[in-house]
Amino acid sequence: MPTAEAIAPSLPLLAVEGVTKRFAGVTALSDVSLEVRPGEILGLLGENGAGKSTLLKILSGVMPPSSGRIVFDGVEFNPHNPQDAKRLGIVTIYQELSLIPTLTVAENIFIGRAPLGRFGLVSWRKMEVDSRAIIARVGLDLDPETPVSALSVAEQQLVEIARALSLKSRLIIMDEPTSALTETEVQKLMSIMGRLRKDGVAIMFVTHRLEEASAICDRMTVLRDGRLAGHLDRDGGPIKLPKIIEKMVGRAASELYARPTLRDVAGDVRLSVRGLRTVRDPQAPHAIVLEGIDLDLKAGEILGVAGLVGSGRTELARAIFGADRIAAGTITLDGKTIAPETPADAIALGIGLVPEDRKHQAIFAALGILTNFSVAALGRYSNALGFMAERRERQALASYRKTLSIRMASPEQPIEGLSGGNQQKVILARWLARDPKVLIVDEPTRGVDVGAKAEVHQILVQLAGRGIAIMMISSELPEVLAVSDRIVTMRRGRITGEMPGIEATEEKLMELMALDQTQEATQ
Amino acid sequence: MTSTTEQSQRSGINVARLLMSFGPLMFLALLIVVFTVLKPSFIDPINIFNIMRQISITGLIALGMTFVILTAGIDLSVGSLLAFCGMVAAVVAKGGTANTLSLSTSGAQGYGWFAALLAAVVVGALAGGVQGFAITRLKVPPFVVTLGGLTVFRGLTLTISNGGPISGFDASMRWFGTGLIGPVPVPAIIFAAAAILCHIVLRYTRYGRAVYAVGGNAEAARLSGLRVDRILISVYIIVGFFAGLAAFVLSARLNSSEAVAGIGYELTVISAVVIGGTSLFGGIGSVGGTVVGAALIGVLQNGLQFNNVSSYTQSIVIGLILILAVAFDRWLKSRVRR
Amino acid sequence: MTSTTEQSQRSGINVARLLMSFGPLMFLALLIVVFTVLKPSFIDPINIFNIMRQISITGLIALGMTFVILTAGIDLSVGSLLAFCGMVAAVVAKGGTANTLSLSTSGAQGYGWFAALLAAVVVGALAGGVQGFAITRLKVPPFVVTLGGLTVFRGLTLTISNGGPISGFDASMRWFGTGLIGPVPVPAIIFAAAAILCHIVLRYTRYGRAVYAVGGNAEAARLSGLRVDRILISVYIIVGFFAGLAAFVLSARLNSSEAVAGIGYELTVISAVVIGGTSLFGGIGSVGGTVVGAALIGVLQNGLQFNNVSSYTQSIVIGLILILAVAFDRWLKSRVRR
Amino acid sequence: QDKLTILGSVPSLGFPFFVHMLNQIKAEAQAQGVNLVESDGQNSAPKQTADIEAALVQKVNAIVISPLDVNALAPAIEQAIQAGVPVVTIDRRVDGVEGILAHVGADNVKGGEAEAQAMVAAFPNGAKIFHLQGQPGAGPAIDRNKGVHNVLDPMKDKYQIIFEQTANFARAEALSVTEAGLAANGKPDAIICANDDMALGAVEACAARNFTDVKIYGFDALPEALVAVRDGKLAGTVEQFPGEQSRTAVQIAVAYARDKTEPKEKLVLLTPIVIGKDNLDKAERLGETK
Ligand SMILES: Nc1ncnc2c1ncn2[C@@H]1O[C@H](COP(=O)(O)OP(=O)(O)OP(=O)(O)O)[C@@H](O)[C@H]1O
Ligand SMILES: Nc1ncnc2c1ncn2[C@@H]1O[C@H](COP(=O)(O)OP(=O)(O)OP(=O)(O)O)[C@@H](O)[C@H]1O
Ligand SMILES: [Mg+2]
Ligand SMILES: [Mg+2]
Repeated sequence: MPTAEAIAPSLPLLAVEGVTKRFAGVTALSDVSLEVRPGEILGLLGENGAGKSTLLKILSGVMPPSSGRIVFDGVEFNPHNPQDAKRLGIVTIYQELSLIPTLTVAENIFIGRAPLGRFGLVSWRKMEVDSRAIIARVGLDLDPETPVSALSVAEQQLVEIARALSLKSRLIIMDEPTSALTETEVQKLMSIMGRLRKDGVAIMFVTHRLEEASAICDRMTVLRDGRLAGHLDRDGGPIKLPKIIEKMVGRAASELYARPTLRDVAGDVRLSVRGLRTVRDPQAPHAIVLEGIDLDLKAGEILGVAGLVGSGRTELARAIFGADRIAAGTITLDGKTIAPETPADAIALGIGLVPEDRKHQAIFAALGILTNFSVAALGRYSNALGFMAERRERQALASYRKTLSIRMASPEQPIEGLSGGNQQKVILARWLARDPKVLIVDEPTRGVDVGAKAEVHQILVQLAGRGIAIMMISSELPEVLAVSDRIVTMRRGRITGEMPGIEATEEKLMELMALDQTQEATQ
Repeated sequence: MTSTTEQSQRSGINVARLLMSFGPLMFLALLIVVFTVLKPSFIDPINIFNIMRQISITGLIALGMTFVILTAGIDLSVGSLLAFCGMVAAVVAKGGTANTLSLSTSGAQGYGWFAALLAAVVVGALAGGVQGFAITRLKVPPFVVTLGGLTVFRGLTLTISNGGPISGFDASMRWFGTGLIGPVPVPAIIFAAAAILCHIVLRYTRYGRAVYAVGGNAEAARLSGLRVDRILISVYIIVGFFAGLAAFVLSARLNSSEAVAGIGYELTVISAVVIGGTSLFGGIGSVGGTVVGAALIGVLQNGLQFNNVSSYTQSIVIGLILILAVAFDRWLKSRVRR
Repeated sequence: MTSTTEQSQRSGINVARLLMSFGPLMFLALLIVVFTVLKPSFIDPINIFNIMRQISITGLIALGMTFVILTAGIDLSVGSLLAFCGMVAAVVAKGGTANTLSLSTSGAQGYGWFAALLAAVVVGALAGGVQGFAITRLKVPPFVVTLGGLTVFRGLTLTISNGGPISGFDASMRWFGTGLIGPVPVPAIIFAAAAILCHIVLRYTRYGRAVYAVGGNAEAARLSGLRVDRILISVYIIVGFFAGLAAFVLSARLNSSEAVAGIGYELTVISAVVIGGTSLFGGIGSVGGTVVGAALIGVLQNGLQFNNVSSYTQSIVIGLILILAVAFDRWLKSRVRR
Repeated sequence: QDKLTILGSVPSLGFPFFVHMLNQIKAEAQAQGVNLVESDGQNSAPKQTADIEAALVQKVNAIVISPLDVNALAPAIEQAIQAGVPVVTIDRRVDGVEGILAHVGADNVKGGEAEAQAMVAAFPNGAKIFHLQGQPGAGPAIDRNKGVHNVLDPMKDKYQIIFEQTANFARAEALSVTEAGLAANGKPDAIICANDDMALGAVEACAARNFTDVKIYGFDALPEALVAVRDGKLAGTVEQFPGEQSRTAVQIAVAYARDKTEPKEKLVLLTPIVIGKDNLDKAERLGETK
């Protein structure tokens, strides 16, 4: 592999020239040009549906462009499949995770290139040892023999990052690699990216967390509605957020993460959890076991739940929602003890959950947006005989489409054709349509762009204003700080702290999230 | 995006959809034209009604199978269950197994056609329910459960009838197989009515939506509050019900319930569903497609027989055309999407 | 996490794994014990070798089917392809179809066993390749392509042989079906060798791991740079190859190739694979499981026949036990994971 | 163009027996100068029914059919008769249908009886017997089984059926089943099989164990079985004269369709015989053996 010095820094490693991509009826990219040089990190930014992933997929050989030219290392480059790109040293981390769930972590890392031992046969031992080292680089400590299906989204994302980093590469394409990660992992990734940059590797980096982008990117290319909105350069200091946002949305941005104003949330306790404990679930052997969870959630309140990856926040949500079995403890809703055994029970009682793993747990990929929207509220949109009241259903979808500004072609369009952020909005609409008493949102803005993120936050605040009790799990501390009236922190299946949102700071929360880690260290 | 592009998009997609759903239908039309050119009497109403009657048995089961396959399940037991339900219907109609060979159509020794019909569909639905229960509670994959069912029901049928057929039903029962309403055979009417009913259920009811959702993503369906297990059990009850109904019609048509009835039907039925565009991985498909799929198979068989194509060649041609029909459909879809 | 908990967890998981993979095996052992108690001569070496010889035919195909099902595919054509390859082998061995009826084992009119074997496996692999091509290029689902194959190959077989058998091979060919090496039947040895080979390929080669990857998630496999289409085509070639090999052994064993050979084998073969723990949704399974699955079916059939159980009851018992075996396996797995 | 057209329908062309039958129908039709529409019931009553219906639409002048099932084909045949098309049945009769022009056949029950009697003659002092039955539920399987039991059941103490299993008319299954039977029960004196394919499978199983003196009986007198009889591998096979049945049936049907010639007999019954080494020349298809 040529070193950074071997190539004149002015020569671009990759040049995209006037690339256009059309899907049935949709022009996802139109006449986009950009360049990436060796040893630089190029941020690719834009709202949901701007065409970022589409561009990256074209570069990694997943799909051909409708027109335009790509030059890699001075040679015209027409990848027909991902292998063509891989051969040239273009490595991609896809937005929709592309691990193989039935295989182990080790095998996923070594897919297609398992280490060989005697007689040219696969050496499982070597694979395990090597993969343990590889995942350790991104701070992941788990048994490489674990099947990927047992990992949380965040862990999967880390495995995918680790795999990409272990491949020989000249250009690494990262499509929202941090969307499910917490600060700690993000920091680790940033430092690795810094090292790669020094080694002359070029990186294309997509994120909706603009602070991240601002902190690490050397340059940025911004897309808007599939067109090039402009390039931004680092002039000595990092690129400022308002500048990015202006390019992305085409107008000046207001302050995004407003601190919560002190709202009057003196509602009654709506949901109360006492002594909640879960046991190891055979279906999810890796899951964190909850222990002694006490929690109150008031009507009209937004409770933020912060924690590191694997702290058990998702388990808590699932346990309350009846998706996982509870070993001990009581849950009361509006003063009455409830024991939801299935999500259906919980939903009937007025609890909703937006799960963290959109692809596997929330969307019906091949089904239309309309069906995806109304599935949790079929009773609401049907008559006594069980017939769907489609007109009402469509009207409702149309109104959410407007309030959430969902970008879609038609209610019949399969949801898989939407960008990730727009999918997330449809899922939110699904629960809004049920008008729940308690709404639990697990990473509600994962993969959602800044503008929409602010909209989602606003929606959450509005819902709370209507008396709905909201529990928001998020790995993005700024987000937690921005919308929570009250914040609890979790660590290894226990609640480690609680404070009003007004008083919280990132530092204080981080301390509580890592609490017993420091204790352990001192022991 | 401006509203005009949005509009054009929508209409674009609608035309696409329309054409797509016409994939197998276009192929069916083509076949009919070809056979008619080869031999004009092919489209005699008599022959068309023959074909309708012929496809009604497997067609009825295919309707139920559509529900099952929409949930990403499968039912291999339908052929055996058909035989079993048919035998039960015969026993009820004749009032016992003793008179297996008497063809005396006079003898009203049994409990009449209504009881026979009821017995067939209830037994079918129950058998389906038991299989659905094993699938959801014992967590045994549908393929295994219904493969087990395939041999169990056949064994039960043979045990009931001691291997022989039970024949000779009264005229009121036979009407369901051989009767006409106007010029239209009764089995064809039953099939059409059932198809319309199934279409309405799948397309316009809550339950239908739930079936699609469970097939599209069972975990997401569960987390959206659907009672996935109940829905799964229900689809096996539905296919069992239709196997029972088909058994009744078949027995009425042949004036006999045979222990060897329905052997290999599972494959014919599943092909009708799959050729009709329903995905074996669940969530995608329609009743209309299944009807077209069943008609395609029926027309193909009848048309080849009609042209006196040798039986061996028939096999070869049918196999190739089934593959071609689906390939054509895929090709059309990929064109339209582009 | 402290290192002790981690260690205990890991060993816990290993014990779990071990026990899990023993689910069907434990059931098999149980069956053998029961049958031996019922009639001790069941475990006479003669009978054990009988069983081994009996399962070798469907077992060989099941090995190939394991590859196919691991990719989330299916091959329904294997029974017909077996008949087709067997007929081809017979034509080559006898030098034509003319002498379909002579049983004279002297006649070395043909091209000898090696040419026959070669013809069978090459034709099988080619046929599989063509089907794989239709699946990947025409984008027709495996179920439809191989269902088409099922009727096409049967039609071709009947056409070649005009419905009749071709019989009477020379001793060197017959050895592959009836010979012994020491006390062990040759078909059993062929099966065992093929199973070991397949196990090594699937577990210890990059190709094998790629098969699992494609089945686990084809799209992810493609994104990871695997040539998904080639791998898919290859598994159909493999199952075709094994259908050819099984056809050769079967013809050698029966001293005859019949046009009606292998009817319904697809279901037996697929059950062996599925009972052995391979998921029809791909990505999960093993050759060891398939061998146990095939043995389970073989022992069950032989044991019931051994006890002269009536064929009606046999059907019922076999169906129930297949379901129970898998239910037991699932139950064990859910317990062990806890 | 006023050449007559007849339908020739057999239960399943998967079995050599019926292939022969259809071939004979074809040959006779050619000899008579009539067109033949061929039909393969594919072992399915609805399929054979559908074929008859299609033929009626095409206005065939007569139907020669070996019905898959004595009951289930009755409605279709009734329909043909009502449409004024003469029907001649071969081999198997249909029950309860009035107006069939003629039936030419050999009774499967009688055949089963003949088979068992041949065995009894070979073992006057009694025997231990394996019995391989046909596909459960299939008409010929039921009838042949009945015939065998008609003869043997009254002599239960002398002639014991110690092992009775179905092998579905298939050679490979017969081989496996016989192997299991031999392992479980040791060597029998005789094996009675419901068709030749199964008999030939049983031959292989016995040969593998060197039980060459077991007397094995088949059914259908297929050429391959005749060779085995000649070579002493099979003790006998039941001949039902399917060729003669078929040709006679075609002659009757064509004569009636041409000029309404009523058949001399409405019921032509050929007596099944057991072909052994000594009467091989009686076998219809001896000429096909080499
Ligand atoms: N396979 C497809 N078929 C049809 N339309 C598609 C397809 N893939 C993407 N699109 C459309 O192309 C546009 C761009 O999508 P893309 O996924 O590139 O957006 P993105 O910038 O990555 O958004 P996000 O930030 O939400 O991930 C969207 O309007 C989307 O609906
Ligand atoms: N549905 C699931 N199936 C299997 N394992 C799961 C599932 N959900 C969570 N886990 C496991 O539970 C562990 C804890 O993850 P969990 O999602 O509860 O943490 P969290 O605090 O929500 O953090 P994050 O969501 O950021 O991972 C993970 O190691 C993961 O392996
Ligand atoms: Mg994207
Ligand atoms: Mg989580």
